[in-house]
This record gives sequence, C-alpha cells and structure tokens, in this order.
Amino acid sequence: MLAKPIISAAEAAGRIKSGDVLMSGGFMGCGAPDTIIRALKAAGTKGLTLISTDTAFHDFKTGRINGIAPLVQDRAFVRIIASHIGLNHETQRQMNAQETEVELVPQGTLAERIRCGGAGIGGFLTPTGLGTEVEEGKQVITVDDRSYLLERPLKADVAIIKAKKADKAGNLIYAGTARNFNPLMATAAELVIAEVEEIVEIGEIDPNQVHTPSIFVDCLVRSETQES
Amino acid sequence: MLAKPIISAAEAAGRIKSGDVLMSGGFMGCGAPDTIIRALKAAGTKGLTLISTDTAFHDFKTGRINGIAPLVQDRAFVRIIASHIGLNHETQRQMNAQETEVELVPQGTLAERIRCGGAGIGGFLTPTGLGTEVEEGKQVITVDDRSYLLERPLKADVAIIKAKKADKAGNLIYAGTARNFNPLMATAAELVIAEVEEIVEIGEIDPNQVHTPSIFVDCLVRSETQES
Amino acid sequence: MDYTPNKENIAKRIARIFKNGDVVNLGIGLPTLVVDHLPEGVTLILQSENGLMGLGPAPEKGQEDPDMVNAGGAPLSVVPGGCFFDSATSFGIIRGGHVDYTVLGVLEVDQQGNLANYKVPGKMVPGMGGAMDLTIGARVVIAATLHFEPSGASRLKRHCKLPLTAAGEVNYVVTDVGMFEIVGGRFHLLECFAPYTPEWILEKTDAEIHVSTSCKTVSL
Amino acid sequence: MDYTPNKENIAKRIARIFKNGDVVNLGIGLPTLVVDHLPEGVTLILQSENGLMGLGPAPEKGQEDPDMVNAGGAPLSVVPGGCFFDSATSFGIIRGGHVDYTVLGVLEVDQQGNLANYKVPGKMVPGMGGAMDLTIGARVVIAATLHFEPSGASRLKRHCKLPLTAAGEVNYVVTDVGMFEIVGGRFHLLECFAPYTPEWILEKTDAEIHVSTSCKTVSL
Repeated sequence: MLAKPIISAAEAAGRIKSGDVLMSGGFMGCGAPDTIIRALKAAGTKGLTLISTDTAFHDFKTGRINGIAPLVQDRAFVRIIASHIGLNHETQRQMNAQETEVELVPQGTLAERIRCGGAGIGGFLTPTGLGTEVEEGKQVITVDDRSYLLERPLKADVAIIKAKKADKAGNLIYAGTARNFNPLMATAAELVIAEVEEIVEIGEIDPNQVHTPSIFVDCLVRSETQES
Repeated sequence: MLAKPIISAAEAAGRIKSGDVLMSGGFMGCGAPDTIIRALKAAGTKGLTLISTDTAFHDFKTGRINGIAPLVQDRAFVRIIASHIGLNHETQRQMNAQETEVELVPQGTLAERIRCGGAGIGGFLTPTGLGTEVEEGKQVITVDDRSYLLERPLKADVAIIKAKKADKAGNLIYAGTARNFNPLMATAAELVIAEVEEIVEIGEIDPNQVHTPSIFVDCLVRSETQES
Repeated sequence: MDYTPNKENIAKRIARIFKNGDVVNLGIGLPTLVVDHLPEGVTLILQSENGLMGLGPAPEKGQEDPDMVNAGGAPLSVVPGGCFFDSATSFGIIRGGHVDYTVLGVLEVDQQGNLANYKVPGKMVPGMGGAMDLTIGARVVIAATLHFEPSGASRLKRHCKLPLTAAGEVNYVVTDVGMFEIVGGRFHLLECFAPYTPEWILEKTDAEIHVSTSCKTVSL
Repeated sequence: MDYTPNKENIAKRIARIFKNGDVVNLGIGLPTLVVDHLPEGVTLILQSENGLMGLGPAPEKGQEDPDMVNAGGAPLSVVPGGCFFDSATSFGIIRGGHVDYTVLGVLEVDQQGNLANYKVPGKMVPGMGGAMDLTIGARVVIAATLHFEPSGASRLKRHCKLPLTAAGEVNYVVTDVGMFEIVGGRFHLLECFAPYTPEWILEKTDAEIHVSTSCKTVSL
C-alpha cells in the first residue's frame, strides 16, 4: 500500500472552495473533525453547502459551542442538509430568518442516502417519512402492497471526517460513538480528508479491524488539541 | 448483555424445517458453517430454498467437495438463489436436468438485496444488469436521466453463518475473507445460528471491533473439526 | 378530581412492559426515566441511534470519554458485551425491525396512531433526528406523555394537527392517567392509574376511547 | 501471416496501462497474469470482490490459511495495509466507482462496448458472479482476450450474440494482436502488436475498426 500525504489543517482547509458541497462527520460534535473545522473557520471560506447529521451544540444561554457550529456561526453555509438542528440556536435563528436554507432529512434516510452515494446505488425505498411532510415531492413506489418513498443518493465534493487512528496508507479506525457518519461520508465524496489522533506505520493495523479501507482516504491531518 | 444459548449442531439442524428459506454464509466454501452443514446433511432435511453466493466446490473429476455442496449433492434444495455455480458440477447438472430451480443473481445485487432485507429497505436502484437478461421482469426506474433496475430485498427463515470468535452474548468477529456474506445474512433471517471457532466471556471483545452485534444472533454452535 | 402532572408514573408503568433482554431505544427526555424503574431481573439492551448497542449508565464526573455520547450528546458508558457501529448500520437495525420497543415523547398523538413530536411550525423546528425511523422501524412504538398540555387540552387527539412524525405507527400510549392501546382507529383504555377513573378520563379527553372490558385500575 | 495464440502478450500490454497505486480488480484466469508483468515502480492495490483490498501473492505451500481465499476460491495472502470487509461493502466499493480498473475475460465483445463472458445458453451457465457489477462499476473496463476463437472467428464482434454481462461498458479490449478502444460504436485500433499489421487485423476481424491516426506497432 502506498502512503497518503499527511497535510496541515490549513492545507486541508485550502482544498475546500466556495460553492463546494461539504460533508462533515460528527454527532452533536462527537467525532467531528475539529482541527480541520478550526482551520476552515480561519480560512473564512463561505458559500458552502453542508451535509451533516446535525449542527452540534450552540447554546445562546450557556455559550456552549462545538463541532461544526463555529462554521454555522460564521455563515459559512448557504444551505444545510441535516436531520437535527434543535441544539444549535444559531442554525435555528438563520433558518427562521431565512438567511440559510435548511433541509431536514430523517437521520436514517440521511445515513442511507450517503451510503448509496458512495456505493453507486441510484436510490432506495424506505417506509420512513410516509404520510409526513418528508413525503412531499417524492415518488411513492409500492412493492408487494407496501408503500415506500424513493430516496436518492447524496454525494459531496469534499468530506472532512475524524478517526481515532490511521495507518500511513489511510486505513481508519474509529472509537466509540465518534464513528457515526464518518465511515459513510468517507465513501461519498470526491476528496476525503481524514483527521486522526494517531498515525501508525503501514501494517500495524489488523486487516480484520479496519473500519474505513485506505482507498477511500485521500489525505490525513493530525488532530491538534485546541489551546484555550 | 444476556448470554445466548450454545446448542449442538444437531439441535441447530433440527430447527431448520422442510420448506424453509435458508441463507448460508461462505464464499467457495471459505467461511461456510461446515459443522451445521454436516449436521443438516445427517438430519436429511429436504425441500429447502437456498440463498448463498455460490454452491462452493464440487468437482466431478477430482472429487473435491466443500461448503454447502454436500447438501446440494443430497438434493436438499428445491430452489437455489446464487450468483455463481460454475465450480459445482452437481448444481449445474441439477439445473440442466431441471431437477432444481436455480436463479442467478449478480453478486453485488445479491449482497445488497440481503442487506436491504435486514435493514428494512423495500428495494434499491442499481445499474447492474441493465441491458442484460437480469433486467427481465424488473421495473426500470430513471433518476436524473440515468436508468436503474429496481431490485428487491431478500429475507430468510433461517441463516446459518460462520464466525471466528463470539462472546457469550453473541457478538461476532470474522477472519479474513471468511467474512463475505455472513454479516449480511445475520441481519436478514428470523432465526440466526452462528457457528464459531472460539467463544469468550461477555466483555472480552472490544466494543469497537464487533463485526456483528449480538442482537442479531439467536444461538451459537461450536465448530467441530471434521474427522476424516 | 384534581390532576397533578406525574412523569414518574409514566416511566414506572412503561418499565413494567418489558421482559428481560428486550432491545429498546429510549427517546431523549421523559423516556429515559424508564430505566430507573425496571423491575428486578429485567435488563434491557438499550440501543442508541448514534451508533451503540448496550448503553450503560452515565459515567461518573471526570470519567467522561469525548468519544462516547448518547443521541442527545450527553456522556455515556457502554455495558460489557455492548458494541459500536456506524449510522447506516444503526438505522438498518432500527428500520429493519431489530429494535423491539421504542419509547418516544409526544406533542400530539391521535386515535389513528399518528404521532407528532418533532415540529411546531413557525415556532420550534428542531428536525426529526432519528424519530421518524424509530417510529416506523421499532416493532412496538410506545408514546410517553403527560396526559394534558399546559392549556388543559388532552395530548390524545382525534386528529393530530401538527406535522406528523409517522402515520399510524403508535401501538401504545402511556400517560400519567392511564395506558392505552391503539387499534382500529381508536384508543383502548387498558389501565387507569389511581386515583383517575375511566369516566374521568373519557370526560377529559377529546378522542374516541373504548374502555377495554379487562380495564383495571392500577396504583403505581 | 501465421497466428499463434499468446496470452502472455495480452497480460504484458495490460500491465503497462496502470500507474502506481491504481485500484484494480483482476478477473480469474487470463487477467491474473497481469501482475507478473507490472513495470518496475508500479504497485497496484488489488481488490478481490469476495472482501479484500490488498491482495498479495499466493502463499507458499503449507502457509495457506483457510480463512483467506480469492474470488476463485484459491488461497491468498494480504499485503501490509490491506483489509477485509463484507460482500455488501465490497460491492459498494465496486459499484460506487472506487475501483479504477477491472480486467475481465471475454467470450464475445462488440463494437458497442457490450461484453458477453458469463453464459453459453444450454452449455455453460456458471453464473455471473461479480462480473456484472465489476463491468458496470469500475471506472475503466478492460476486456482481455485472445483475438480468435478456436474456430478462427474473431472474438471482437459487430454484435454480441451471447447473453450480455453488461451493455456498453467496455472501454478497452486488449488481445494478442492489438489494443483497441471502444468509442462511438466502433473499435479504434490504438496499437498493433508485432508481427501483426493493421491491415491483417482489419481483414481477420468481422467488426468495424478504425485505425487510430496515432496507431503504433509495438513489440511486446
């Protein structure tokens, strides 16, 4: 296996351009690529479309903010596709003020749409959302007397993901619930940048225990603990 | 987590009834649940439908036979759904003699159909098979000017699978290419019987390294090396 | 009869529904209270839709692991024999019918089994998160709710007015006055919780309720 | 000019197509010969559809692991940095366009890019295995074949008569007489392999072939 480039967070941020569709891993900030997010904030890139299961925490009362929320705060996104924004007051504010377009997708459907994007599947039939607002504008297909919504794949220009450990080839291992959408997004973007806490030599990861095969990963960024 | 019953191969075979749809893991015999297959052969159960990626090796010239092939030899199956039967002379003989109905499915489509069966997805759109005999009788759906076949989920009454290691709760770890269809089949059957080489205590498997979560597994059978 | 909201009673009654080893997903908020009231000998396998089977108790202060949170983003622990997975697998488990029960909060629930719990248009639009998939996918859907809104109106309705989370998927509603099953387009009162009586519940609830012939009064 | 079948030349020429690090799935049989002819400095990442990235050389006698076989059921080894996955993931990789090249055997290939390689009705019906997914999914599809059938007929056709593996998906055909690209409903001869000449190939092949203006004669 060939080694992948290990780049700085700033270099990673530089590869994300205005107008890009950006996928970001993380669930309420857990498993978000914080180092890359900080660099992207510093770069000041705007005009992005975000695909993420949520927009993490941004609590106007306590001031708590994490995950992708600092980029929402900076109005980096013109459009957000997510399943939940309830704990980010700023995302809700932008949506209600019609500053940012927000498309809400059931979480399981969002996960599967990303998987389909990565797996070359043109769409899938799910019962989720039948008889709700989610059904609007979608084809209803009946198979064996049961109805389903036809949901379509999602792809991105760039995915920024976070793993616990990588080997230099880019094989990834996630920890705990920090896995969430990260392995799915790794398959569904043209450019995949993985932030990792630890980088080991090629051959040091058990081939049975790889969560994301190296071929999905284009480059690696080392996690940096935020200085406070 | 509660412990799952550890049963004998004969008990496992006893839970498979004539008329059942049976999924069996294994790829050319690698990762097949051989101990359960031998017990099922001894039980003499007939009238089954088999879903398996292939029917393993059965070479009339060399006599080599492995995996699910001994059950094919015994005419246990009235119907076989598989992607490849080219290295099992007996399956081909039965098909050509119209003794056994054989439905050939592209391997990726077969894998995804089983995954959909386990994941509550009503069908999926794949380009695989377009413009070929596989298209016959299937709905063609066009999304964004690209055509796809609508393929439907597969489920089974019983899945017999093979893993390297289990804990007593039924969490499974597979080894090498013996993984293949086993984790998919674990999700898509009413009754899932896992044959394993090693059984460890609950808590001894790293929760990050489980391939099949325990809730999919109904009972465990210890692998027995065949006496020759 | 006076009505005093009592979330504890809802959790107590729901906790008695389960048998040992059931796979359960508990929504954030009221539903999570259920684990505090499980009978002796009943251990649930708790699923968390963000990628965990075998949710354990909240870790002690200082023991939190940033890589382990529940679906509300709060720290969690995992029980021995638990495991982690990605979100597609997690919702495969949910949508595929491998979760026995889900317990979800309620804004409105109606006698057709419709549930509204994710959106008040123009006011609160947090997004459905995993609720739509859970409601469709879990074998049994339990709606857990105080019987009345602060206004005094019953949360059990003839027809939900709010946007639906799922249509016709709720099996049971457990409130702080009783337990209801939804079958054939109406609520069936299975139990009323002392001191409330079937007559009182029927009077206070603007929905079609059939008092089951086996309806009992239960002290929680 | 005499024709002598030469599988080695096919493998040699295909081996020169790749650049270092390409992800490649080689079909069983002739295509696997390719690895023996890779130029210095070119290492491929070989995918095996039964669940492996990083296929290594066949293990030595006695070193075979029953849990490690290739898509033909033969023992394999894995290179450092390789990994295993299940069949749904494997075909997600294939169908999703994450395999750069697939090299597949041929019964017939035609000038529309149709490939037939899995079935001779009434005679040989082994099943398509992963070939249909590979042909649809890989970014570049290379058909590898002796130019002629034992009967002397060319395997390059105007129209395939056998059941198709995939319609219009083949990009290149490499035979033992030349290398062809398929564009716009015809074969384009890019190279002919000495001692064969474009004229000889056109004469012997019943298909529409355009000799590329840049067509070279190559000694393999």
